[in-house]
Amino acid sequence: MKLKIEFSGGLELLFGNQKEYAVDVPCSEQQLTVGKLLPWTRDQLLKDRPELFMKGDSVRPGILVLINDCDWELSGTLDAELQEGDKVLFISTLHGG
Amino acid sequence: MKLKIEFSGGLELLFGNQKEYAVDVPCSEQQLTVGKLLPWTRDQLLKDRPELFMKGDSVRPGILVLINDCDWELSGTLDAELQEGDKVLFISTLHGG
Amino acid sequence: AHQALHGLSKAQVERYSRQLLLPSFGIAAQGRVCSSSVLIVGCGGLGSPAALYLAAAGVRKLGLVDHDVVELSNMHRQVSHSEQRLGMHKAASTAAAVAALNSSVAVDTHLQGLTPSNAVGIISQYDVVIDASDNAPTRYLINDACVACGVPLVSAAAVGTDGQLTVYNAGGNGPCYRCLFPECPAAANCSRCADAGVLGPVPGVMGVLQAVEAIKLVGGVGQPLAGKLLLYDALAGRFSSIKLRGKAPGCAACGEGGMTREGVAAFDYAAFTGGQTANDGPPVPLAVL
Amino acid sequence: AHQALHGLSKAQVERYSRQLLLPSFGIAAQGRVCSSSVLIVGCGGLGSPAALYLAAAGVRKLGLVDHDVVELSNMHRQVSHSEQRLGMHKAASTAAAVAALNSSVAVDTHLQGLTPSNAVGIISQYDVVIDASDNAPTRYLINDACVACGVPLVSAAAVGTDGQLTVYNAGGNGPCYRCLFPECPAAANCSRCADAGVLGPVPGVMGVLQAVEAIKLVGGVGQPLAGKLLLYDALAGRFSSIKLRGKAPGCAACGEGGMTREGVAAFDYAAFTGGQTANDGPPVPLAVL
Ligand SMILES: [Zn+2]
Ligand SMILES: [Zn+2]
Repeated sequence: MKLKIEFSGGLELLFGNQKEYAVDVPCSEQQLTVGKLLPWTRDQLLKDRPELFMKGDSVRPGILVLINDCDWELSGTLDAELQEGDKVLFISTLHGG
Repeated sequence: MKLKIEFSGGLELLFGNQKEYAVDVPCSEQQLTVGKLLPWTRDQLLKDRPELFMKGDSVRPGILVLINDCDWELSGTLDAELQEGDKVLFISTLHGG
Repeated sequence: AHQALHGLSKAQVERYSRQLLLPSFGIAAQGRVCSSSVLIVGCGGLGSPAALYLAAAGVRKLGLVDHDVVELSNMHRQVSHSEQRLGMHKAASTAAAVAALNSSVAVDTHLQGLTPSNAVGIISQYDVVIDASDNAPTRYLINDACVACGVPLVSAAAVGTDGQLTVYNAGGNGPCYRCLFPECPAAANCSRCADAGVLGPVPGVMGVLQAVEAIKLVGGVGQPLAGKLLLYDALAGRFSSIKLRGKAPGCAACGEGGMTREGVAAFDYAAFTGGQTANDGPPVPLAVL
Repeated sequence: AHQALHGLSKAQVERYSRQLLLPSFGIAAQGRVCSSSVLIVGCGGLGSPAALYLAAAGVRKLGLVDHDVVELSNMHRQVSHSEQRLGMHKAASTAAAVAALNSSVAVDTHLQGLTPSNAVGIISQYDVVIDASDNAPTRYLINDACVACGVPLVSAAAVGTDGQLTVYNAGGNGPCYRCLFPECPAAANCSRCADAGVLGPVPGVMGVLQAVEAIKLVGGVGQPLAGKLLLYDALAGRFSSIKLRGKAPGCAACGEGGMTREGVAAFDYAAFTGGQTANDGPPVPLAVL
């Protein structure tokens, strides 16, 4: 399934300092949940310090997941179903000022 | 044809201080150019000082016309063909600082 | 008689004339701004421009909280300070800048910083709070105290070349900071300016945007930037806006039986954030340069 | 030896340490900023924050152009001035603010304003120009002189609760100001702050964004905001970006046989703009209040 994966708020530093990826994620019968996308993203795209991206089956505290610019809480978090062409954005919350 | 018409940069003051309009513009066989939309917008939506919106067949100097957030110069200005659901944005250039 | 009508003096009418002319703002909103109070927690990269623009706009009272002193490494982004005030307490330095710009603004400085024991007492005196702090414990503390006191919170952050901004607690079903981040990120997941660096004007952009949102709230104009998170990517020159979840029913701050005023004073923010301190750490060694 | 390596002194390393730490900026970009020169035309609502943030970021030379004096009605948005400097020339007042913030920045003030006869001579001395002016004739003049001299131009404007920003002349096929507006708008179509009013921090946001874009240009980092127009709607709390046309082949400034350095000096900007002046008009009578 073709997706856009984006990183922001410093999270891109874990992913080779690249903010946008166009990816094609293997999936069966066009069914793909965010829960399955997370380990794929970690294994395929992450370059550095994997412990800063995932914790257990989900993302680390402090990371927001957005599906087409909407908080994944609005579509079922790990169970959210992705569609061809969706954009998944991972944002690290910032504390600086 | 259903369109979104928006005004910005102070131009909304000529249109009842309303920045966004959802409109249904009469047209024959789903053919509508921006050249035909301009007088319709003036006659149907404009509340004040019509001389500040159009000059001749086009918009006044200082007004940018955007079709789906792209400069109308990229799609033929007055001859640009509109599609159902398009957004047409009129922006007055600002000089203040 | 005129003064009684709109509550503004002749000097105020002249000073704020460009805002009085604005159809969408006008005398009513300016009058509300001139009787409002705003607290700024943090007089650094975000708080500096927020303080200058809120003072210029004419709020009645500005509260300034910080516990640090002005250092040379602050000067590339914290424009309310000056070389002459290096070593001065940051809140006092920003107060001096405010006084020079608009002497009619009352300034209260809180030089000890925000703590669990003073937060509610301070925050309950203000109409709007601006979170311009630089660390996780303070961000949770500000959130909880604003929830407990029912005060709207304009929150922003900036690290590197990225900025983030949202408004909490401004009515509607928008989330609070704890709804979004119920569990504190580990220190390694918290990007701070002292560790990761920051391009000077990036917090500047976000801090002025905080002033805009605070003026909208106290002036009663426009749509507050609530329920959404605004992102600024300075290198790309791009802003985007994302839609946030609603309130979490079980939120420890804004949920049923959530945070009370007493609860804020009793909460152990240091333990919750895994021992992160409210102090900006020492500068990373630059010997490599 | 160290100094020779990167060209920064020990004090500069400390002052700019948070930018040196930034992987996307670092010593190379800071070095370029520290040897760059930026001209700011207009020391008002846009130019005030642009000057503060460019000074803080450490440009080598800042040029400040204005011909007005500081008035009380400026103070709600022009935060580089102070009550003590009311009546002082604006460029001199902003220069004082710059000196207080970063005494290592060289400042050139141009107190006579930008005119067709001095524009090219001034602009050709700078790496980047910031259009922070407030009237149509000056905006055409700055554009033409920047085109003739090949200098990138960071242009912004703010009126009411709206802001606009773009970068001209920064390579690529992006349009110049005359490509977009070959014919001058009538005075009634030109919204200016003195007539229409402006919410104070709105030019503040746009002016800091101009500083960001100028730093990106002189530092050689990021994507300049060229070929696009960024719009800020403060009441809605919304930014949007629109895609602009390319260069107009017949443009009187950047087209074939377009504007030369001599052409700028000879052009009648007053006639072209229908007699609009480069002066901010007197304030609209506020007796109604
Ligand atoms: Zn909550
Ligand atoms: Zn051109």
